[in-house]
Amino acid sequence: MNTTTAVQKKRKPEAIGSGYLNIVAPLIVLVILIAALEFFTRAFGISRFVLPPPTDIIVKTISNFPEIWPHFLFTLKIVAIGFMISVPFGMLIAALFSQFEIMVKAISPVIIWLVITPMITLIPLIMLWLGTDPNLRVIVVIIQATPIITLNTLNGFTNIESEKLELAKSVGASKPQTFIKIIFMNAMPQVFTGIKLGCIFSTIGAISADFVAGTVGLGSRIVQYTKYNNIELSYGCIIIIALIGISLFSIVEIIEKRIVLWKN
Amino acid sequence: MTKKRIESFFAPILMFLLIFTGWEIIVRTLKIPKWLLPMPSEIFKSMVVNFPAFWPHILMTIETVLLGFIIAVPIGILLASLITSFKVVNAALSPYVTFLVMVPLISLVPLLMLFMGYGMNVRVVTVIIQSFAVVNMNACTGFNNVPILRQELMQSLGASRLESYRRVILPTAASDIFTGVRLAGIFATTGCISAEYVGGNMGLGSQIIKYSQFLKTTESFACIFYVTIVGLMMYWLISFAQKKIISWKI
Amino acid sequence: MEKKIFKINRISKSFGSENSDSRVDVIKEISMEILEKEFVVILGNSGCGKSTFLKILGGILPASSGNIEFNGKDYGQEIPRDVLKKFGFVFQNNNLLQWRTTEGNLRFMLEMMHLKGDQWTTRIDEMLDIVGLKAYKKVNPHELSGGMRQRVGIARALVHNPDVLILDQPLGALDAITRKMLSYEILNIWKKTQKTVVMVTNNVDEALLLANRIFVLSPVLPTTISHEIQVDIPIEARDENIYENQRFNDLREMINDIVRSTI
Amino acid sequence: MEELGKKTLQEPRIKFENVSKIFETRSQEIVAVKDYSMEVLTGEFVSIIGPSGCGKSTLIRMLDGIIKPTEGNIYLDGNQVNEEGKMPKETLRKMGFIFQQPNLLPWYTVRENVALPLRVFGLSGETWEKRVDELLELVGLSKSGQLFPYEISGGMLQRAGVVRAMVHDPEILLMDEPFGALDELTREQLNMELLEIWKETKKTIIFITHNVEEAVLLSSRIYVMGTQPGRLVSTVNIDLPRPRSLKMITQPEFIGYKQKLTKLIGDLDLSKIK
Repeated sequence: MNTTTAVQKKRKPEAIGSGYLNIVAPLIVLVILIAALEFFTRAFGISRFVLPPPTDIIVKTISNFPEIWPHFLFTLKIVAIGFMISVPFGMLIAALFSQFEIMVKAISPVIIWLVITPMITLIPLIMLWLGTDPNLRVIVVIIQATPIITLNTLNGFTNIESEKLELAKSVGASKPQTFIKIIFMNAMPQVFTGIKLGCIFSTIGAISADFVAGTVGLGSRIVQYTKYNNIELSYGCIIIIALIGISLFSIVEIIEKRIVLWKN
Repeated sequence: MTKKRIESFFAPILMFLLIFTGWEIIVRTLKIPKWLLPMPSEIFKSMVVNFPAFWPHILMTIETVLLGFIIAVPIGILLASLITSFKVVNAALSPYVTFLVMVPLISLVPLLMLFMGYGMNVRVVTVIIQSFAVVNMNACTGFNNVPILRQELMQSLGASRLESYRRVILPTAASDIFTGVRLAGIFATTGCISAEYVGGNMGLGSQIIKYSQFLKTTESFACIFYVTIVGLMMYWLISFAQKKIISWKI
Repeated sequence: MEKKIFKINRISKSFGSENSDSRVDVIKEISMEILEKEFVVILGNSGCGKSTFLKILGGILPASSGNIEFNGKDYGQEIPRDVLKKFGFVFQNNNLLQWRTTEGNLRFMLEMMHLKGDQWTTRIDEMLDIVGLKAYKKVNPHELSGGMRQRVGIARALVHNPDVLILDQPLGALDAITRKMLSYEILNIWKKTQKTVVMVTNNVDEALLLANRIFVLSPVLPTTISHEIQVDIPIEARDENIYENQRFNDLREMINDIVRSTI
Repeated sequence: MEELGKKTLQEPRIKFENVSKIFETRSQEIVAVKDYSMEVLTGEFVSIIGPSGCGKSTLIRMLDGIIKPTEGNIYLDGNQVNEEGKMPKETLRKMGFIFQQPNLLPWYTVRENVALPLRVFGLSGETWEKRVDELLELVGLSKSGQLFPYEISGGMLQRAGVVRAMVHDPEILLMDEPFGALDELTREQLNMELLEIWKETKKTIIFITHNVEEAVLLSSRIYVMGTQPGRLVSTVNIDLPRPRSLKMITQPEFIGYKQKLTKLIGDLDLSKIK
């Protein structure tokens, strides 16, 4: 036992789940990123057509905010209403089809087909059918977001451990009871995956609809500002769109954390 | 067993037939004008008859989607590998990984066109920025969720980082990565079509706009169906690759 | 002397459609009678079909042939829904609803059986008290340990005051130490509540500690009852010191030999 | 008495000296193991037993370089192994780790899984390949070598996990509740197989378990651990004759040991739960 000098070592306790790191580190990254962009654009004289300095973007966006405001409201309205219709709609379709095994088989490929089809291809046609009222863009959002919500929800409804269904059987639960109290609750994690993807699809749908036609909406603003070389404002609009998407996503995430307690 | 297999094969086919015949019957009985909503039979006919005219655009769209997608997937995976390899970087960047997916990056398209013109490059870039983020996000999830026991197995053998990555981390994350790749396939087609909307006169997206402006709804629909076929092709390609690569079960 | 609560008559079960290659015969003509307030244990290897048998008994699966009499009434091959109120089923891996708290999981039973009123609310507390989890009333399952979860599972099966408690390998997923402790707890619950209990297990010690009668199932499909053993260890002797009991050890050796010889 | 004499002469193969392990969470420090000391001789079969959360698994993970102790020293063959940085491969090669679950990698066949340590340690050549086949044969898996893990049963999977840890011919086997997830009968069978392997190969084994009966049946010595903090409570030498068999389970001597250990653990456990 005398081969080594037995040095008593004392180490720092090992950290698990380093809490502060997860909050502080991203903030530092953000600050560094903005500072670096600022420095980079100014020091190297990068053309403002490629990337204007962040401070210019912020200042110009704020000073032109009254002009952007109605467009912001409009896009927010389209995304929010479209999203809020898509979620229950998509879930309802899934709930109906999940009741019959044969329907699940028949409809699943159709839903995949709908998810794959970029629904924005229908925008010109929708305008043809329903006129150019910008509010109709809600329809674009709905048809873009609904299939992905249905797909995930249907997955959740059909993937359930047989034990859970056995529990329902062992207490003599009726079909509606089993669906509401077991199948639906059990599918919550997948339902939320679908809703989150629905967020993304909704914003994409709204912005692409703006691109195709019209003079309202943040998407159309980007096109306009870019045309008239107001690059800073284009970037400002992009940031606002990003904020809309992120807020929507964050709200869904907060609700998810409240409901899906058991995931982690 | 066999009965079930027959069911899951024929049920969707029947469903599609039902949808198209229903559509056909409605349009015929209500005598809806062609420019408003064409019959499926006319659309299919147009898909065949106008094929020579569509072909360069189909080809262009396929090229753009595939090229962008093929570049985006490795970028997403590589970026995720880097991010998740270092604890601090992982903590610092993980919220941005989600944010990047949440931002409709197609809003950058007009700006990209400003300094890249209306060529194919700009569309490829659009496809890349629209689809790499979702691969990145899912790959990060996969890399971060490697079961501890598997990591410990490699540690107990004193495996190097690269060896652990190759033998354990990458295969474990494979199914999550494929979830991302599948979504990226969808995002790539959507991204490509929106880029074609905004500028230029090549690709199926531009054709859809053109035909609908001239009230040639049948041709418009034919193009949409071709876009769908491109999307389905992507989907099959990805599913095929997944089956080839993930040959094991969990 | 005592009342027969169950009379099971030549129950068989097969899976897969008739005349197809994938058809599997799991159970072949099992018959048994279970007395009121008796503790019956069914012992068998993994994959021998003992859970399937229990699920038929608990009204979850219908039998392919044979008939079940419960409380003197013949229900044929499947126990109807309204009779299931008289049963409490404990699943192999607790099978709690992860979106409900401990209390919510117990309340689930009452909701399903339309049992309302204050007496049932107090009964939830009583049951949680019996399994020693009153302090964990508002806690979600993922925050409980494996042993605690299984106790909630047992409390849930008892909350609607059933006549029969059916336990499907209730301790199989637990570690050895927790398992031992919970087996004593099941014994105590049985003494306290005076229910008829049918339990499936693959652990000989557990079976001997708890059972009045043990049925050993044959390991090859379709399974049948290979042995029936009366456990004549008095209830007073069933405690931590049971391992010193000569009768216990004799029976244990005997059953071990039976079980091993069948592998 | 002879045992005792031997012990003083022989240098311990493995030595834990006042080892502690502390984890730090956001709100508090958790002492997983406190002041643990133990010595294991060459060729011994030693068990560590205790309730869940007593840090038994942490102990062997520290020995195998998976985690580092916060305090104290661990020696293998007289050399300190808990130095900073990664444990050298030569040291790791002396040990084989058997996990609670089979922990096979689903993308490799059974044979590839068993041969994994060879690949990582860079051992190649015909002798090693032959060894893989021999080991598969030993546990009756030679026909299943080309199958994927999902195609074989739980007991078979765990057998593969056991021989994987032995494929690079380690002298020490570290077993973390290896059969805990299996049903009673398979477990009994595997325990007897393990005794057979131990007898033939003369490995040093540290065996972590919850199961008193299993521990008594297999070990020469049992370390009993308590929780909060994880610490050594008692050491029990098992002087039952070898070779051991399942018949012994019902003999009074065996039951005596079992009772003693059950009491030791039961007291600890009850204080924790109530």
